[in-house]
Amino acid sequence: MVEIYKGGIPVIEVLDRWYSEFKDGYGAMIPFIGIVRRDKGIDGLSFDLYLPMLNEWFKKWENLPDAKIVMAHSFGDVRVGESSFLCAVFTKHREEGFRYIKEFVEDFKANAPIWKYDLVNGKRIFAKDRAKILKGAGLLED
Amino acid sequence: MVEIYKGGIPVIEVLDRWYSEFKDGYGAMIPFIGIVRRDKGIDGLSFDLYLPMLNEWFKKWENLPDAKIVMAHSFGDVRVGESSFLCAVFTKHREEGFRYIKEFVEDFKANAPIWKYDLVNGKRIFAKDRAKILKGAGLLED
Amino acid sequence: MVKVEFLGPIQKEPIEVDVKNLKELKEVLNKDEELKEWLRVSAVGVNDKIVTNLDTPLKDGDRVVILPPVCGG
Amino acid sequence: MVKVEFLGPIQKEPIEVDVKNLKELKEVLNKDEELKEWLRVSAVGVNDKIVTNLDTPLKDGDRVVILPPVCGG
Repeated sequence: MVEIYKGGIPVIEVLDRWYSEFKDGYGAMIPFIGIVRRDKGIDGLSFDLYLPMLNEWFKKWENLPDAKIVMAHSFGDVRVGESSFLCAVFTKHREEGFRYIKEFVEDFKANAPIWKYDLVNGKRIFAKDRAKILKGAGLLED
Repeated sequence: MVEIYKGGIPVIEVLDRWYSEFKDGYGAMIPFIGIVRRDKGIDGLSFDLYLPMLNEWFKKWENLPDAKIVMAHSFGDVRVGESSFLCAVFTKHREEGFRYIKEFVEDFKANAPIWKYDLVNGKRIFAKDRAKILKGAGLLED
Repeated sequence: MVKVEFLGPIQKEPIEVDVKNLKELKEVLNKDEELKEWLRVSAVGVNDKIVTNLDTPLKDGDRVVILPPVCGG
Repeated sequence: MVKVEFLGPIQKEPIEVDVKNLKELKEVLNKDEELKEWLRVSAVGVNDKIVTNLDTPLKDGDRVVILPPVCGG
């Protein structure tokens, strides 16, 4: 299951919990922390997510034989300097850790059912330029 | 400068400080946490390090134009379940973050002047099988 | 009736339609001019699984979601 | 005098030797049978920089370190 937070994720609190809970038996923990960066005059980002399919998407990463992967994501508004995405990969050795963290985040970016908006002057503007078309898109095109 | 800790690193405390201090202006933080794993009956690991050359080695990673890299390492004994190595890469985008964290850790493993020992029954046994010969080694061989 | 939900940036309330498969749904949805642009770039989920076959049958109580391009993180 | 330190697992106290370059130091150090094995796999630092040339001159007050194979993390 994906952990979901309204607004910015309490990064350190979540990392603390994951580290304590999952480190036994693993030799490497590699987190990835996505931070909302000041860019093009935005005040922050905002997110919609569709939880049933987000959890469905996450299932294939949750039960790897040689790694433990955990993730958290925000919904609603996340201000500049806060974090909207946090995940961590636990593995025995660093090699598979580096591979998994990259593969996981890239799959997440391409396939997780989440929609991003720029927050500009209190308005939510869909981040169309950064959005990725899902596989199978256009099925209902005329 | 490398942060040096006697025994296990207070991982969350250090991550908390790094996250607060360096996140501004960056879009991704990727830490790497090395955890001492129960293996072959060891009680832990122990480390010697040569700080002048460790800091010298780290210099080329400290001042990258497009990333901030920070690291901490233990000296002395580190018990199973504790962490002996912690680093983090801050970048604007994830792509260079994934590249740097891997390059940095691999360079660290191959070139940082640190020596590892297994702790077995209270004794320190040099981890010869995991040690890497430095470039230029054998210069004084007869 | 089949319930259709429009996710993320598609500003449209859910609708209920009486269709037997995705092909019929396609005809219904394409009558909405504003929706056409989204359909071009959107994937389709039936009962929370992405489908890629227009012949996918739909029965009473099925839920369809229209998924525009994504961008998490 | 040149000070020579043996790092990490090489169990040997620092020594002071009177040599003019690394080639002379090599001769001195190879007289120690236990050290020979380490010298085969060790790199050499002069004043905290790794050197790779046996002709590297040494002067009074220089510090040499012998670096056996490393393994951090």
